[in-house]
Amino acid sequence: MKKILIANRGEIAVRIIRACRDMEVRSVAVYSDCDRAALHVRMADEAYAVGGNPPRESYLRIDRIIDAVRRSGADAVHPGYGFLAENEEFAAACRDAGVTFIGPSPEAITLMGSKTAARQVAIKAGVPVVPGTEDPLGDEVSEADVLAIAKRVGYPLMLKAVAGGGGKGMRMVTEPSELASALRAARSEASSAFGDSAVYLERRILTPRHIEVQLLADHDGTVIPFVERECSIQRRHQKVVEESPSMAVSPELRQRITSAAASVARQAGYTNAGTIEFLLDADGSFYFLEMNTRLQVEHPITEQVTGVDLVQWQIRIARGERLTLDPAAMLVPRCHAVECRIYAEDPDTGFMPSPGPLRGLRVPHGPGVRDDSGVYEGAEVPIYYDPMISKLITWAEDRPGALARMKRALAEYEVRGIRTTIPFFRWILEDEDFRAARFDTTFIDRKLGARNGEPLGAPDDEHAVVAAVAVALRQATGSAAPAEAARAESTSRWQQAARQGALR
Amino acid sequence: MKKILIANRGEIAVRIIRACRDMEVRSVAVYSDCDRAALHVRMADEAYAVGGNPPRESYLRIDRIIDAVRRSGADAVHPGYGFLAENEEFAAACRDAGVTFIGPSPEAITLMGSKTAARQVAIKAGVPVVPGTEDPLGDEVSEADVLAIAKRVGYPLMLKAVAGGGGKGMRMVTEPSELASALRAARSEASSAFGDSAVYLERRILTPRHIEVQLLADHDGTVIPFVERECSIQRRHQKVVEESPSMAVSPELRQRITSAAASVARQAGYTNAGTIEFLLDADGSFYFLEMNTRLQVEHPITEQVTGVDLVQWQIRIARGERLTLDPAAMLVPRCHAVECRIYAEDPDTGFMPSPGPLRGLRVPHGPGVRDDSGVYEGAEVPIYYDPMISKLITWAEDRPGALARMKRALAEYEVRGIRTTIPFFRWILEDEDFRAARFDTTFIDRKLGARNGEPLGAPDDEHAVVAAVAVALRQATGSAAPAEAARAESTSRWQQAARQGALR
Amino acid sequence: MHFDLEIGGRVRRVRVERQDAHYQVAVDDRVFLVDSRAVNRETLSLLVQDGDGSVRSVDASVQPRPGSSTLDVSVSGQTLPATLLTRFGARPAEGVASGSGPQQVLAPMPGKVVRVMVAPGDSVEPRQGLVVIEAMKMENELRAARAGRVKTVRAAEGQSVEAGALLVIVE
Amino acid sequence: MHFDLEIGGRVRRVRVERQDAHYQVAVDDRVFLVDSRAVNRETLSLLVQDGDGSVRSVDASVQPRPGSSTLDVSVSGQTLPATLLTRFGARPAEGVASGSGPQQVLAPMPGKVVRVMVAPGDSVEPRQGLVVIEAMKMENELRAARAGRVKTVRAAEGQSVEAGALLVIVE
Repeated sequence: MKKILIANRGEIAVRIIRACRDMEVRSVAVYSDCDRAALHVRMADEAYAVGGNPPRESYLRIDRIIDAVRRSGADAVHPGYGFLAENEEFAAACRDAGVTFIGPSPEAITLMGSKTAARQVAIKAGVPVVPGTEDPLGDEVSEADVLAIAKRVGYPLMLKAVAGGGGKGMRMVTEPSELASALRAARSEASSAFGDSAVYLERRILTPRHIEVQLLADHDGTVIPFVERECSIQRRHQKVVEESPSMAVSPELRQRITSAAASVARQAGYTNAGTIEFLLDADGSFYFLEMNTRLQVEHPITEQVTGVDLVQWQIRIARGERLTLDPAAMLVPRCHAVECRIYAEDPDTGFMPSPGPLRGLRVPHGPGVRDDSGVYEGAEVPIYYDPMISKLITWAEDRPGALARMKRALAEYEVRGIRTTIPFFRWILEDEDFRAARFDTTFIDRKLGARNGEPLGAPDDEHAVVAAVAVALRQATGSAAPAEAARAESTSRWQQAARQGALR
Repeated sequence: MKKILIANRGEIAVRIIRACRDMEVRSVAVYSDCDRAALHVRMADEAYAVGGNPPRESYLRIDRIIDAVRRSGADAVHPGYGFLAENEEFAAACRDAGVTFIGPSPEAITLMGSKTAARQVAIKAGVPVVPGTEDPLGDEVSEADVLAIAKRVGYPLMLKAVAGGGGKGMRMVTEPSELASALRAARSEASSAFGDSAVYLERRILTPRHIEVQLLADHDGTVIPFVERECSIQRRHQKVVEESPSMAVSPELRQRITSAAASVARQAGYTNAGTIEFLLDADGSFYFLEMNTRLQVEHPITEQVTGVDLVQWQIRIARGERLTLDPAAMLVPRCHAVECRIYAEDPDTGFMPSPGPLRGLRVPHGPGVRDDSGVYEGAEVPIYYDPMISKLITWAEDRPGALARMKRALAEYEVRGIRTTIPFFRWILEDEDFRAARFDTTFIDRKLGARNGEPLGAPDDEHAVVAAVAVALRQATGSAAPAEAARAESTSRWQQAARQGALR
Repeated sequence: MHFDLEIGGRVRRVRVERQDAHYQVAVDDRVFLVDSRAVNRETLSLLVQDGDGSVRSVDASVQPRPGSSTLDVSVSGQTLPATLLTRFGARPAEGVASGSGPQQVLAPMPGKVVRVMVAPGDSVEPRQGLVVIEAMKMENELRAARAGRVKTVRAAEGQSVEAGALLVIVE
Repeated sequence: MHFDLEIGGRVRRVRVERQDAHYQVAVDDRVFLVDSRAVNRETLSLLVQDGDGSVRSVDASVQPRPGSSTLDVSVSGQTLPATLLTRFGARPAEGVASGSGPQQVLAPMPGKVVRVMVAPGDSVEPRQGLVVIEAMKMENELRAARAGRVKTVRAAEGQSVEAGALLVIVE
């Protein structure tokens, strides 16, 4: 494997390019029009345009990406996550083009990509699943029929996209009257995100934790699961903070849940990297939720607690190497790691996206800090894609140490020109329940709800006095420097509109 | 311990401020005139001016630093390395002012700070020392007397500052005719660096490796040594690349050399963090060289291979905590780590210092990379202090992985406005002997000598063609942007002079 | 120079005077001696000496919100809004009135209208959904700020809209 | 536009022409199609398409050395010098002649003279030490580039010197 094309953009493309460099393999980027000067394009050895800004015109265009594979002479393709990562046609197209798809087989993607088929695999592997429907509910199934099925599953329930992931096409429904609009929204989002509007129903476990198990599987049948990840801190079903290990998982439970994960992977004939997601109920029982047949956004925390480079192992497995890791060591965390997903969103206006030019950027450094970013100072955050600009990971000997370090790293993080979710993470880190690891998947939405739109990070009086001093200095010195022009040019109209608009 | 004053500047001050933040302790910076806007001042919670630019007027002024301690209400002082870190008067002044000095006792500093007394301690601890003089040779000892003593020690020999460290005041002497000028230079450098011109002589071990052992010692008599560091890659006796573990140290040798280090520390009644340096001869025997009674520049590689935060432990020990680390685990490397010390020096003009404004800075990130830097984009690298601007640390499962990652990280590192030693490290990383870990302390000077001043990183033809394309684009587009003004303002006169001067 | 500043929930009287290389700043009855350096185009490094001689170090940037008299003041990474008041303590007029009058619902970002949930003449409750716009792969529901009646609907499903485009007017 | 460029040990003929949003660049007989974007004040992101259709991505910056016709060209982090030649292939005059004439030894940085090792009238060998300057805590020895005789010594031990200060002239 001499040259790898990365069929993705943003931080994950950069992450994979770094893995290529770290293995002295050449890297090839693809890009849409607005991504011409994106970081992944600048960092790759080669780069090819694949079309217009909407994903359907570029990053989802299998034909154009295969064309870039041919032009570059790449002998392998890494799909990252999102876009074509869980698309079996793409994996098959790579196979047909004679290049290695760095991921599972198209068959495994098809099998586990259908959330309903995946449930069957788990049941066969002897792993408990959340009660729900076993068959997909496509557009042909009427609202009335779904209502009838929902009655059997019982309320509250979850509506989920069969092809789903990342919280898209997912809705909670607490009573029958909400079902119709939730069904429409979920189908519409699922269709636009995955090109498949089918959904299924699952009983809602009331206050579960979201626990997931990363695993690697080689072509000789070795499956190695890793220390679990705790992903209960979600906003509208999207993970925003992850950590490893989970404070809710004892070594004994770790044994059981990682064994269950490995059984599901073996049952599926799975190869390469994948993640099994579980719901952990308050009583300690756990249920198979779904499998992600790809690299996960939050993979770095596992890398930090085990010392393993998962992306390099994906590549090594894809080129036929056998897993030589010590399975026992992969279940013993070396440290505690936390990740915050930094989004270009304004937490003070209901997390509205905040695209635009990144006028200034200073990134934290030093011991126990890793920043996996897809941007640079001067880059433009486009409106067409996921608004995550960076993943900030910290680790330390224990959880309080890792959290203190995250607080420090967030204080060092400076982003000018766009709004980010950094103040939101500062607020979470001060929360007593969070610090005590007392939470479930409803935690953030409940806590945010309780704020009633109050701005985050309200300052104490001392802070306000110092801020007043800063204003005095600005008035006296006429701003920091010749910044007027820069400011005028880069504060985009929409930000202005957002702050004056009806959302406030 | 609620507030710590850091009696230092640059990257190590920033490193210690980060440790304070990570422990939720307030930090206090001190600064000389030209350091007013330095990174350590910006990052600290409080900052106090301590005088003029030359160290003797600021960072070496015990009275002013103690005054800043009083004004800030700090209850502890961290000295970093260099400046007052191994000055027993300063440690005593802190004690007298009623604040904790984060380091060993003044008595231990005095004892181990005298290189000749330290040799006696090692001998008492049963640890072999390099044959040499046991008494300091101050200014009162004439050149003729030193010549006579040198004859007894035997040539080649090393002239070293009694108060020394960091390669300053150190000269190799291969024959009697060189002794006089080497003695003058060493005494002059020692006097200006340490305020003490006394030197001593040591037999020169011909092709030794420099191996050192980090240790922590608490106030209850527990001494814990860590996996060794390999520091043989030195230019003019200054470490430039360090790694851990050493490829020349077997687990059996590690046992012996770390036990020897712990014995020396116990014999000295040592507390807090310290490092014992050894010469490892080609035949596998090792000799005590000296002890550094402070935090070491290269401490981060030990942090990476053991997962321990040494600076936090310095603080914990100073506030009376007991060492709770597992000693056995500290001798088992979890990964392989490498550090490159990035200097503001131009390797193509004989490593002339290259101070000035840092017009542009892009720092590497991602898995397995840590950058401990003391600068930021827009900062000025002053002429008055050590020219190290950053320490770049990479780690991976094994040495080839760590080196590949270092190569990648150096490629990501972008510094505009001043020259740095980054091209020099690129060149070392390509060296076959270096990659095979076949080296001793003479390696770099021999390799550089063999180049005969040839510029580093001479490009292949393909590289030159692409560079020609870049020039074409610049000519066609009229530079990248409105950069003319910025360039004119920030290219300092001395750079111009350096490049046109007699040195080329 | 002196002015009134609304910040942190209170109006404060601020006075600033140059003193050699420093500035003396009074906030109500507290007086500080400040040393300020620009470290980049937008950021000042401030050393703020208090009455007791202690000196705080903070990085600060002050950004006016376009079309408004509000300043976003960022101190040590935390941002808070401040409003400069006129000499007579009055608040200057804002670009958009927030408490009464018709609500103009504008597109907060460029995107695609995926759903229009109201028609002219509908009466709406506070926080009732009006239009859903998709941008950055997320659907964002724009809601009514107050109760009222829909006067105009300019948005159409499937339409691409620019930032600031008028979507709905609620009276 | 075309010019001759000395780079990587050879003189190359370079021709550049705009083609819509791209540039066609010929270096001797190799032709590239280049897409260029400025990513900051000094850096261009270049996508360089080769004859075979493959497209390399490089970051490039080109900095003129002050007082000289040399350009420092940095491509993917590696810097190499280039010299623009005139239309007739001649090298423009350099600010300082390097091969002959008197050597003016200048202070390469601000610092303190700690040793002066020659006196007027001394004859010196190539690379013989002349003056030692201390800066950034290191002693830096300035040496003769060629053999010659010391004409003037302006440096005095203990003296502080500015960058560019004349220290010694060797004829």
